[in-house]
Amino acid sequence: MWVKAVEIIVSPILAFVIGLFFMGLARKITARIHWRYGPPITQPLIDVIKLFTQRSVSHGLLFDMGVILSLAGSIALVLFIPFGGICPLESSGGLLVILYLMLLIPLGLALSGGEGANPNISIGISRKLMLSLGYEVPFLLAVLAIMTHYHTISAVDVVRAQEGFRWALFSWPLVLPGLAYLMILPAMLGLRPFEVVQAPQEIASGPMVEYGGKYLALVQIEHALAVFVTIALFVDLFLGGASNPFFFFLKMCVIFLLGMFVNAVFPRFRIEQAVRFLWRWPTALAFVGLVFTLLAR
Amino acid sequence: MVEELKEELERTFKEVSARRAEEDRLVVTSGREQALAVLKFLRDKGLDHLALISCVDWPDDGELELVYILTSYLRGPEPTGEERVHVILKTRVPRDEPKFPTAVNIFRNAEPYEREIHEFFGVEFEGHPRPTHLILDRDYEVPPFRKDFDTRKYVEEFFDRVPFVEGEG
Amino acid sequence: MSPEILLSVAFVGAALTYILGRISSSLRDVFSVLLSVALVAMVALMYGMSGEEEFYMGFLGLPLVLRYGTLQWLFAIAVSSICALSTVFSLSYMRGKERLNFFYFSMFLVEAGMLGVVLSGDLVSFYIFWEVMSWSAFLLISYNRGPALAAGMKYIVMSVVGSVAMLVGILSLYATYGTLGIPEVASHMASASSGYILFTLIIFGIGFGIKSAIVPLHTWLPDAHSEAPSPFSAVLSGVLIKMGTYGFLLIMYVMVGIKAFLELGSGLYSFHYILCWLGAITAVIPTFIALLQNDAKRLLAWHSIGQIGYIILGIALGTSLGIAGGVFHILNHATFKALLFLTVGAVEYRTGGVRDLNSLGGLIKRMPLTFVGALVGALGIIGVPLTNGFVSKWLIYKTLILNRHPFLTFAAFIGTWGTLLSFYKFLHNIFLGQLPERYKDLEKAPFSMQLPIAILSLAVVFFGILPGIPLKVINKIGVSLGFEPLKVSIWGLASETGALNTLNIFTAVLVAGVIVWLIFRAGMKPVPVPQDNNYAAGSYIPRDRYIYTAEFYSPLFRMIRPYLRDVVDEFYMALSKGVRRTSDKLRRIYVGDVGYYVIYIILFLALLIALKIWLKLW
Amino acid sequence: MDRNQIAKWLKEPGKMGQKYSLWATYFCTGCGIIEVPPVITARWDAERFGVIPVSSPRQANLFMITGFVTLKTLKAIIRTYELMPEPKYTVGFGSCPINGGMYWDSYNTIKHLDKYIPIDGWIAGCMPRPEAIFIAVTHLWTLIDKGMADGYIRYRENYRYYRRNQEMVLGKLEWPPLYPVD
Repeated sequence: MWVKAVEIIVSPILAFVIGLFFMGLARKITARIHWRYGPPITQPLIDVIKLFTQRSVSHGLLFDMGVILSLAGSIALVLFIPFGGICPLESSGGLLVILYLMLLIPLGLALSGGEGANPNISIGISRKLMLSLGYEVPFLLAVLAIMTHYHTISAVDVVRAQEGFRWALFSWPLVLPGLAYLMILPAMLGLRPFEVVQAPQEIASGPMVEYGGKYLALVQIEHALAVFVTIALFVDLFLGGASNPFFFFLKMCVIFLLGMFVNAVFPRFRIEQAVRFLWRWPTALAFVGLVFTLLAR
Repeated sequence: MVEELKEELERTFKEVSARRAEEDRLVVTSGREQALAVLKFLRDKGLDHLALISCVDWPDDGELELVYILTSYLRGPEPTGEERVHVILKTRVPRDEPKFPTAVNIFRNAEPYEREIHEFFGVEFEGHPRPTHLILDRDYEVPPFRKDFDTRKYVEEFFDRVPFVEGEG
Repeated sequence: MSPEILLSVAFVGAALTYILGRISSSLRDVFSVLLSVALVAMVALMYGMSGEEEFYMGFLGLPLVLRYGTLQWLFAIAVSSICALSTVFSLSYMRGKERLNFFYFSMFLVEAGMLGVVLSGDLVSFYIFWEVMSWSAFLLISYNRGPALAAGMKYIVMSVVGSVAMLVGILSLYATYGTLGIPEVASHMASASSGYILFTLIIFGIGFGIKSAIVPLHTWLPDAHSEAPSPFSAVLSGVLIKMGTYGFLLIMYVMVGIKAFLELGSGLYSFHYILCWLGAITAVIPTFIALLQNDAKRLLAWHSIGQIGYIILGIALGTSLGIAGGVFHILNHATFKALLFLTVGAVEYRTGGVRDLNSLGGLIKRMPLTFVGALVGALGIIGVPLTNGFVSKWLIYKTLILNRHPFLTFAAFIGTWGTLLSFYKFLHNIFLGQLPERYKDLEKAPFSMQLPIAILSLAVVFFGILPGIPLKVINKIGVSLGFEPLKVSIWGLASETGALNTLNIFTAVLVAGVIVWLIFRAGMKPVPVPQDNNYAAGSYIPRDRYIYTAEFYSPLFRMIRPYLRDVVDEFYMALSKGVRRTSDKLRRIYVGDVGYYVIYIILFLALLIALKIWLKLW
Repeated sequence: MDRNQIAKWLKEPGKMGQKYSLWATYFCTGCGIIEVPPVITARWDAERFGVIPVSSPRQANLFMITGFVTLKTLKAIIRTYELMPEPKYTVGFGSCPINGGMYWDSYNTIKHLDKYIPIDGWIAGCMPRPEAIFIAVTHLWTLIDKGMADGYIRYRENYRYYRRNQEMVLGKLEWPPLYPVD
């Protein structure tokens, strides 16, 4: 029982640290690609500390509760994801709860943004929900392909079934959903080709326009956790999540760098182009993958 | 071709004097009453582009000079039509009560120029659809671009009387 | 507390409200509230009892029987509580309007009809109460004249087609088996041929399909719900369309029996698999059509069809988890859909009938409790953890995955995401955003409206956190329908294949929320700021400049609008136009001269004789 | 990260956080903005000092007023300054905000900007080069360290006088005062 309690406390903190490290790495790599020296790796941590010392503005109770709800949702989400050897709450429902809690996070931010009553926020939120509808279609097909292939809904069973280098990404029917998931990873992380939601030039950083000091800090933490969750889920489902956390972290770095290189050099899609792309190639791949897994049963 | 235009102008209008400044530039000075008639005449001759209306302040003659710069979009005036001609029409308006009929019904695009001149030189254009401010956001008792507007005095009156905050605190 | 007394109280009560209404309106209001609460109490007292009761012999020798058990009890409690809450709601909602006696009379008539349908033990009384329910619903749908008459006409035409189909089914059963009691028919059906079972299923399926608005038969619902007065549309979409699902349960599992139902047809073409696909399509297409709506009530109406898709998906699967999920979703949908319609009614009451999503906004500042109700309703219908919608949708998803139907799960999930998008638009355009100038001094909804909204929101959250209570009842229903029971704990399902334990999820989200709240309080105290102190690129937003968002998902509309034309509706409209034209031509043969009619008769007789001789038909 | 750096971090993380992550509002007030793009892109890269441009004043704590300030821009500057959250610092670029610069006798430009909003640091020059901007940033660090960058506190204390000066020049402002003016 004690091990479980320690795991429950440690894994969100670990997720937060890894998420911030990835964001710092992202800014450093983008800078280096742009021929710039770039900020120190710990810059996101400095930003969060600074944001906590700023006195921000609040537009009402829902404005605060929405941000708290979305961060609570992402912390709870981290508890359900198997990370290396430890998975704090894997006993209750596995992948279905993950898919459902992923529903909670954009809803929380959208509700709190709505109270901010700013035109940029409304445009940003409608783009965010449309983009998430866009990448949910291939994402669900990919996760369903995994579920039907391993005939389970618990992520730990999926990881256990991929022991000893029989990774899902390289076994035949699951290559296509794996590729589809890789193609929608930038959209889920909000990286450059799909950075339509917080487009600083067009809609003054979308839903984050009215967030000041600690609201922005909470949203940065939530973004860090979301980065961790999305990549950890991919590694768990398709790369057979390692037995100890260090190998797991290495696999996550590889995937994140992939997304980062695309992010540094790609211009930004319009929202229609983004959703049309998401509903064309990744969905086709995931759909064909699902059909094959059904036939191969 | 500038020559024919020059003779034709002097023939049709009596108080008009045209001078050929450079190879393709014609400077026309006309009296206040006929100015718009000359403008219309030049427009019908093919000079369909009113590039600019500007204003020059002659305090010692006690007059404001309105300068209309005309050219043509595609080609020179008929019948030859090969090279492009610039015509600069000048009229004089008295400084103390500067009134002048508007050119908007001849050239639609004259409207902003006239608003600007009204704002900076105080010339009243009768019949102007929207004589509001174009660039400035307040009124000055002496229009700013006039020579007798003493900027130094205005700055002292307006800006320097605002006290520094450190002194108060 | 036998059902006979219950039904008689309901019907007599309906008549009494009309008579009392004649005397004095306040007396009628008090009486109607008392009556509805009494009905709820009487139904509640019937918990656990089951049995049969004949109450009338003389109907051409067939006994009219009332049967009640846990399945009937669950539906009865849902019907009576929703009707009670909407009666309380309509006290202040209908104050200014005319013909109130008629409104309350038909409201109680619908409730009595529904109770009758649920409690009836044989098909004849079932049919009688079904007609009473349909017709009184028609009266209420076309209550406020104008476009409501057309909507009512469309509703009644389709429900009459459904009832006729049901009548044909009942007569065919009577012809083959001679008796119409449900248990007797069930025993006979066990030995019936699969063709005959398929025929009865389809015939009754049409009748119940129209009432519960499954995709091809759904076109009456959007007009009926948006034109009906709000308290009645809460009842209409909360419980009235559930009578269709009750009918499906009755037909599929009580009369035909599970084994026969699942074996009908083979493999991919089995009847229940097609019904599942129908449910999946009903769950997805209307949800995305709802995304395009600009009228709040039409958006909710399209979502009622979507949620019925989930229920059918749950029921038609034929597994114990599926039944539990489907029936639990019936109860949940009744609660949060009624809650949503009541909140729209409250907004409509305060803003003088404005339902257009493009011209409202910022009402959270003026009507906070109504916003809380709408928020809880929206979270419930999306199925966010900690609400009852989550538990029932969870059960449906688990059965779909464990029985290897990935594409059905995909359709269900996309339906959930569509619901999320359209309900955020619903909440954003009515409650969030800037408050327009004309609603600056809008007061709160009156107490008689806030009470039902508060009760329903509590129900949504309470059943979400403690789903064990309703799941115990549903377990009994599953057993009575012949499914094996589920291991249910107070916190959720403790079954072996990946248990859902709302305790874990609930504590995880709650503890994380408290920690985040503490971190939030640790930071500097934020400065509360009015709405117009907002970033607008260096200028100041004057009160009336930016007010509402129109066409909330316009890029998405441009992409999916051509695919979402309601082709079924156009087909029906073309059909009705064709019928009107042909009947126009037929009218010409009646020229009004008796001579012609005699000739017609003679010709017809000649035709009959010719058929007899040449073709020897009979 | 030498030892006293870590000690400073532990002693007052707030001040250190403010120093090493100055987020600048992306608001071009005058001719000086032509200097900012090279500062934030490849050639000079302000991001190594933690200075990044953010799109909304709510997220920013550094406000660079680049170049001359006309009457109309002053209204937007005051509005943006009041939207920024509390510990905020302003830096005046070039000679025009200091004392009007070459527009010293113009009827339309503001002469002494610090009569209207508090300024923590000035950079001399008629459009200072990127190196000057980085020197200013490091100076701002020392000011923050010593607690002398207290523009926002001065603005809060004598808000009455700032508001009066603004309304003397701009006439009646249509948004309510930021702090209660008795």
